[in-house]
Amino acid sequence: MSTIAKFKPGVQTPVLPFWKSALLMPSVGPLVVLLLFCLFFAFTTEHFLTPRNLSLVMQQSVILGALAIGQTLVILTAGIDLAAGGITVLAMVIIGRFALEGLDPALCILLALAVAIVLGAVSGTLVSRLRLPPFIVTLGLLGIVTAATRLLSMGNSYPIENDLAAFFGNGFTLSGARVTYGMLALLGLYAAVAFALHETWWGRHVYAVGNSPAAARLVGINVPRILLSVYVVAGLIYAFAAWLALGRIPSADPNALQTANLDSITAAVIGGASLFGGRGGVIGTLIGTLIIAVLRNGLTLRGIDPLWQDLVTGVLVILAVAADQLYRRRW
Amino acid sequence: MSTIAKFKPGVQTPVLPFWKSALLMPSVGPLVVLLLFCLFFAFTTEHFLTPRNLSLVMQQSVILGALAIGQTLVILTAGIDLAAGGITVLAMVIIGRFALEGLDPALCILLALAVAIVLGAVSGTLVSRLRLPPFIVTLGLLGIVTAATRLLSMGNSYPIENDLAAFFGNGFTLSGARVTYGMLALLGLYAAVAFALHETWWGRHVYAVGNSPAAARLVGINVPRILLSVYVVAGLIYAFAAWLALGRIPSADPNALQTANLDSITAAVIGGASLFGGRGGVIGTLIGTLIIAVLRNGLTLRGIDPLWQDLVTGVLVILAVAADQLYRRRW
Amino acid sequence: APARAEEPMVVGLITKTDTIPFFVKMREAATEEAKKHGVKLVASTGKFDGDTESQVAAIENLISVGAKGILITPSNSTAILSAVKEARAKGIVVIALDTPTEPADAVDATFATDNFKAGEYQGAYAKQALGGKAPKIVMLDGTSGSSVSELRHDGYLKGMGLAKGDPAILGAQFTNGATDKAQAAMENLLAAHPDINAVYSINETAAAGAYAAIKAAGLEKDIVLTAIDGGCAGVKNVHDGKTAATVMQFPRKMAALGLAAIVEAAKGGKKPAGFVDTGAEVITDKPVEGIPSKDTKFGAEACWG
Amino acid sequence: MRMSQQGSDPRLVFEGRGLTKRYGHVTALDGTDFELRAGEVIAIIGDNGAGKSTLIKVLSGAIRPDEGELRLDGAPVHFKGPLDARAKGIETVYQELAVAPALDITANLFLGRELRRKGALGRVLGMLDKRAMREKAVEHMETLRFNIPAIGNPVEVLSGGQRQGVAVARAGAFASKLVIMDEPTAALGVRESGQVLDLIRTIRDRGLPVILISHNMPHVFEIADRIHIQRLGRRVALTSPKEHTMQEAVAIMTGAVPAPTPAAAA
Amino acid sequence: MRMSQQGSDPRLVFEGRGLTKRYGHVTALDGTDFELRAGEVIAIIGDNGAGKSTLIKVLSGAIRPDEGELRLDGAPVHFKGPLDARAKGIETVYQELAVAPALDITANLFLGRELRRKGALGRVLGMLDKRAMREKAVEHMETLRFNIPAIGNPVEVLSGGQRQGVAVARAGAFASKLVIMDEPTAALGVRESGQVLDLIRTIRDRGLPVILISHNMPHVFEIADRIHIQRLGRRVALTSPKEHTMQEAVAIMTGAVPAPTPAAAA
Ligand SMILES: Nc1ncnc2c1ncn2[C@@H]1O[C@H](COP(=O)(O)OP(=O)(O)OP(=O)(O)O)[C@@H](O)[C@H]1O
Ligand SMILES: Nc1ncnc2c1ncn2[C@@H]1O[C@H](COP(=O)(O)OP(=O)(O)OP(=O)(O)O)[C@@H](O)[C@H]1O
Ligand SMILES: [Mg+2]
Ligand SMILES: [Mg+2]
Repeated sequence: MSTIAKFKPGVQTPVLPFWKSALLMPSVGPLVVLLLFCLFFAFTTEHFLTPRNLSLVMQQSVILGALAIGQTLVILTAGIDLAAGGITVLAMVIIGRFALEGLDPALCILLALAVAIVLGAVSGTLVSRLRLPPFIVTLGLLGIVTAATRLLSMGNSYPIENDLAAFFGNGFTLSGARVTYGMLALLGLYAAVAFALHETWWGRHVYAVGNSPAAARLVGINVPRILLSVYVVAGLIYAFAAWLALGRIPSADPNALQTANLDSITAAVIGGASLFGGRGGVIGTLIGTLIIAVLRNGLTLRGIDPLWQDLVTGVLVILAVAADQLYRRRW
Repeated sequence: MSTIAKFKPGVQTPVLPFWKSALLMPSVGPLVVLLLFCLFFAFTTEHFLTPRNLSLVMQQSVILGALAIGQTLVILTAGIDLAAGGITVLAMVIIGRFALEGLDPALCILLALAVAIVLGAVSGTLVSRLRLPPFIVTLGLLGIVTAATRLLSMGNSYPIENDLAAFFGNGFTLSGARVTYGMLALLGLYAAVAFALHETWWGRHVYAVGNSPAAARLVGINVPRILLSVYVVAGLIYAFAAWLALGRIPSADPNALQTANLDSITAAVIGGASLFGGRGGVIGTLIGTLIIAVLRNGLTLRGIDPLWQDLVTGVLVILAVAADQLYRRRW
Repeated sequence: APARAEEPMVVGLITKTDTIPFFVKMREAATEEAKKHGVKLVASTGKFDGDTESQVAAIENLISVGAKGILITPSNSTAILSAVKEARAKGIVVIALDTPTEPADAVDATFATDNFKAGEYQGAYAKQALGGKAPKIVMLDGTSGSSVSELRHDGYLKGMGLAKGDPAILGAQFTNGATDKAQAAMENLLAAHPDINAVYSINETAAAGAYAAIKAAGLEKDIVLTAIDGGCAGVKNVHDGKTAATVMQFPRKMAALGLAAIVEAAKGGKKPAGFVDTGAEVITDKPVEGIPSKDTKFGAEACWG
Repeated sequence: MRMSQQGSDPRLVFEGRGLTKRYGHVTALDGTDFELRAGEVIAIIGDNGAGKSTLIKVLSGAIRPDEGELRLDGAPVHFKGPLDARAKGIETVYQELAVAPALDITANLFLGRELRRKGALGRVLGMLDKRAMREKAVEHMETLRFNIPAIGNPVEVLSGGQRQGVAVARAGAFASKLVIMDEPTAALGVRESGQVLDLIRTIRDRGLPVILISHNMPHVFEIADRIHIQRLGRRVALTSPKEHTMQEAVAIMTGAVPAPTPAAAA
Repeated sequence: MRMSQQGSDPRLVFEGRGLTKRYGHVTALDGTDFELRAGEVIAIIGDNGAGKSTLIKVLSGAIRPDEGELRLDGAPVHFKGPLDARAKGIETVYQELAVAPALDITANLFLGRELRRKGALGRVLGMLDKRAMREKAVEHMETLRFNIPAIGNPVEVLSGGQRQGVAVARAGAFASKLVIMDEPTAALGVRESGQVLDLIRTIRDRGLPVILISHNMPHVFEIADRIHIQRLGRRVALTSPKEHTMQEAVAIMTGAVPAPTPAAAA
């Protein structure tokens, strides 16, 4: 080590061997934790490692996983989105209600997308132009969205009977495991957002704005526009999450997803995102989502009493993040 | 203005007239908003400005107000406490259950305080020593605390029949308004914490740690110790809030305070605290708490349908913070 | 892992939440009953009332585990049906507890109280207790959008003989069934309407909060406060005169009967079917004409606290 | 009276008149004037707190002045933000550096000026040309001959001087109209400072004027064509290394001797 | 061979041997030695990235070295953090200043060293003596003769130089054993730099040794008793203004000429 470690004058390029730099990637820590949990449940329960069950874990991650992408984008800009779950539910109810009333389901989905984008634009504008704290803006928006959902649904939930609306619930079976289009769409969404974050100028600017808004402004980045775009994209993703959700649970339930905000923030933080912005990424969030889903699935398979599940989950989540921290210091 | 504004060499001391520096105090913005809301409800409802009703608003602010002090302390260190409500409820159930089982109520209260302090110490240690994100630590703790509460109560709520446990519900009547000891204790608590924050070295260090942990460490502040102390004090305050709560509500209900975390963070942010730490203070939080209570009370007095209340509250909270921001830019 | 023939049979119980006593008691009873029959009970719960996602996941996980039967209190009467269908297709007996599904025959059987009816009892009692006075009521509801909350609410109004939106309804607030929220809501409603004479509350913990507010206003003699549930603390409040009446339900009975039915079916016996009403009783020490009721002595023995 | 003999020859590129900026009861800029002529290096010197950084922030669009006007090539301009100034080809090294600590050296060098892939990938998808940026980044840092560890390191782990090097390299690489540098050599070593002075000369030789703020009088007198002396929020003199010695300039700057002429009216 | 003739006379106050600090694949300190003698001002010079700041961070407890040992007054010390060093009377001006931006000048001056009220109020309640701190703060800033707007201003609104003034004043006011200053005059004007040099002299006259990192060779040669030349993470020479000229020192520092002797072994 000490030969490559020697400090030489001039510009130096990294000399880490590939395996080492791979181990340094920020999402490796959470990934290791995820694998450890999987190993644990594989050895201590009978059914965990069956294709059927693994497919279930994936299916159970679809809604939260999609939603958490939008949340992560907002967190990357040092924000927090308390309206994530609310917007998703509103979009679900819009699709459910208008489809039931006979509107063309494609139109319903477009309408939901449009509403979510407008809502994202509203919070984005308030955050970027009036520079209000995202916490307050999205909390306020949550109130508005919740009321809109209730007024629209009057407490009813709408069964999804249309093929297009429920499309993402379809799929095929691959060596015993059911693969839904929703799962594929989720992976596609992650790939797309990861691409946008790491391979485009927009992603660069998102990180810069989150990491140091003052510096971003001074170097000539249009900070308000980037912020606005993030909230709009997040809104779009929430609406898409709503569509995925209808594929998984064929009913637009105005009461769904009440813990989605907390869960999605948790997934992002477990995955290594910093609530102070500019650090972390969506791949970590995907792993964080899977960690949460594996925990829930595994604990139920082990037959842990729900009274204790909260406790065990709490401890394990702390352990997961602690392990990640130790891992990072180690390398 | 231009004579005092002239930039002179040497050290200059501020030359603002008293009224102007008073108007510049950070909690004046929220205070103005609070007064505006009060004025609005005074003119548009019949009962708002009665001594009885104002007393109610104060009484309704006691629990959240107390809890929000602990939350604000944690926020000042750039943390967030998702276990605030959970610890308070656990403390309530401890007092309620053991008092009902015949344990000396003074002992019960001490026990609750001790448990809360230990819990605070646990999260404080994890945050300060292992440097885990407060969001995850307190979320994990919430899981543990919730489970403990359920195991302890098995879903039952415990009526509070003991005088000591219910002490803070007593009080006297002052020109038609009921003044409870709980209200006085709340104000006392605010005064004490405001004193500690602004007049002692400890408070200075809390602000320094929140504002710039790296600088605080370099100047020789024992950052982990300050963090630990903040979480411990917060725990103590939550237990005290539990005692205040038992004076107000007639039973230790494990189902209570479900929105307390969100509400207390909201109160702090409305009151001008920054979630990035080091900015804001408890007086702002007191005003934030009152704003929330006045809104709830006033909207009910106006007979707004609960379906719409969320919406109106959302809009008004955004307006409140926007007004505060504009106010600050103005001066 | 090798299949073990001696593995005990697995039965699942899925409640809406595990925060309120109703469901806690239901699970206690199921656990006891399971022990009696030597079966393994795997319990799961939603995170909040309306958390269909967790319930669907729980059904899926129970199918994975190879459960023989599932007892579920559906958070949403339609949203879980596709998962239920999958379970039944695998030969799992599914019984709805407390809340029926829509359609009701989507599950094998339903063991429940009729929440609408329970609300109706409450309303009818209050109407009689008002003794001809024009009702001026406020409603302390549960969680917004929860079906139980709405059924009880609507039932109460029917019992009162009022239509939705009747001007006699002076106000309503969501309390999440929690004491603190109910108390604040009641205080504010009383400040706006000092002439309230009847209060509907979603459950007994909410009623306890409402009573505190009413007492502080000195109106405990003038207001008919009623509740639903049948927990021991709630019955005691009736006994102490804090609430006029409560409508008792029997969650323990639902769970115990349901579990026994599943065990029987699994052993090759008769499959349960149809709607089994586990009953509801008005508990009061001030009986009124036309409403059958039991006194608090009965209540104290039958309560589930 | 004009102070600088060659003052009126080359045309005015950038000009500020009566620029004022107040913060509460502190007047950071008190109606100061400013001018920059084509192809020159103008140095701004002044005590700490004299308003130098505030002045260049007004010039770079980072701050909007309370009063006064700016003219670029004779036409009035109103910058709404640094973006507007950058769009006109003005690059700035701020005293506080304006780097994103968590991003790596390459990303910081190209922040807000990212190179995109050729073709649709770049135009439509906005895809970055990471390889080209990386190569250019190495190149830029090599020209400054700085000791930089791995170019993929986040800026936060760099030493104070290395970080400043990144900010300077960025401004040097992208300016097309003029370059503003606020104390670019403050954290730099002797060798590195010399290299930054070389860079300034290169930029001037490319025909771009440079505004340089520095407390280092030998540097100023080595490189500046003219010197703008700022004191208590105003320009008290506009001189040149030929007209005044270092000692004289410092004396004017600190107020030890009165300014030679009411330059603010010049 | 010892380089410095007067080297062995005054006793060693602070001494480091074989200090090494690695960051991943960068070796910031490569077994460097260090020594400080009673009553002297020692200057550390070196290129950017030579490891100067890392060295003084090891000395001030901000960083724990991977290898090597520290001796204070001849006894080995192990600092767990800056707090330990401060408890021994070591005050440091860090290159990144270590100020809390939202706190005002007074609060920053006394950060971690707050004055408490006399009597029980201070001892038991830990109550601050705000008035005394305020008066002392004005006094300290006056000695530096800095232009400072209201002393109640948060540090974040100060100019770069003013902010540095606050950090320097703090170190000067509280040291009881030795003072470490990492580029204390980097952002300072000519006059203010002079005043900081005066402050350093005052401190030395109070009998405290001073470690000064600076890129400003005239300053170094004006004030230093000895000069520690750092290069690529090692001490390559320990010399003094009497032994080498400025040009020679710079040549050693940049590696243009080899170090006169393997000083690292001295
Ligand atoms: N936390 C860190 N992680 C990785 N590398 C680091 C870290 N801190 C410092 N370095 C590297 O160590 C080397 C020495 O840094 P140091 O700050 O000590 O230099 P310096 O001599 O003070 O330079 P300057 O004169 O520019 O302040 C630099 O190359 C720097 O990039
Ligand atoms: N945001 C602000 N709020 C209040 N005062 C400010 C603000 N920014 C600058 N000032 C004040 O304006 C004055 C001029 O600051 P400026 O940064 O322009 O000085 P400078 O000449 O660049 O000094 P230095 O050489 O120290 O960098 C200072 O007294 C400073 O305290
Ligand atoms: Mg400046
Ligand atoms: Mg350095």
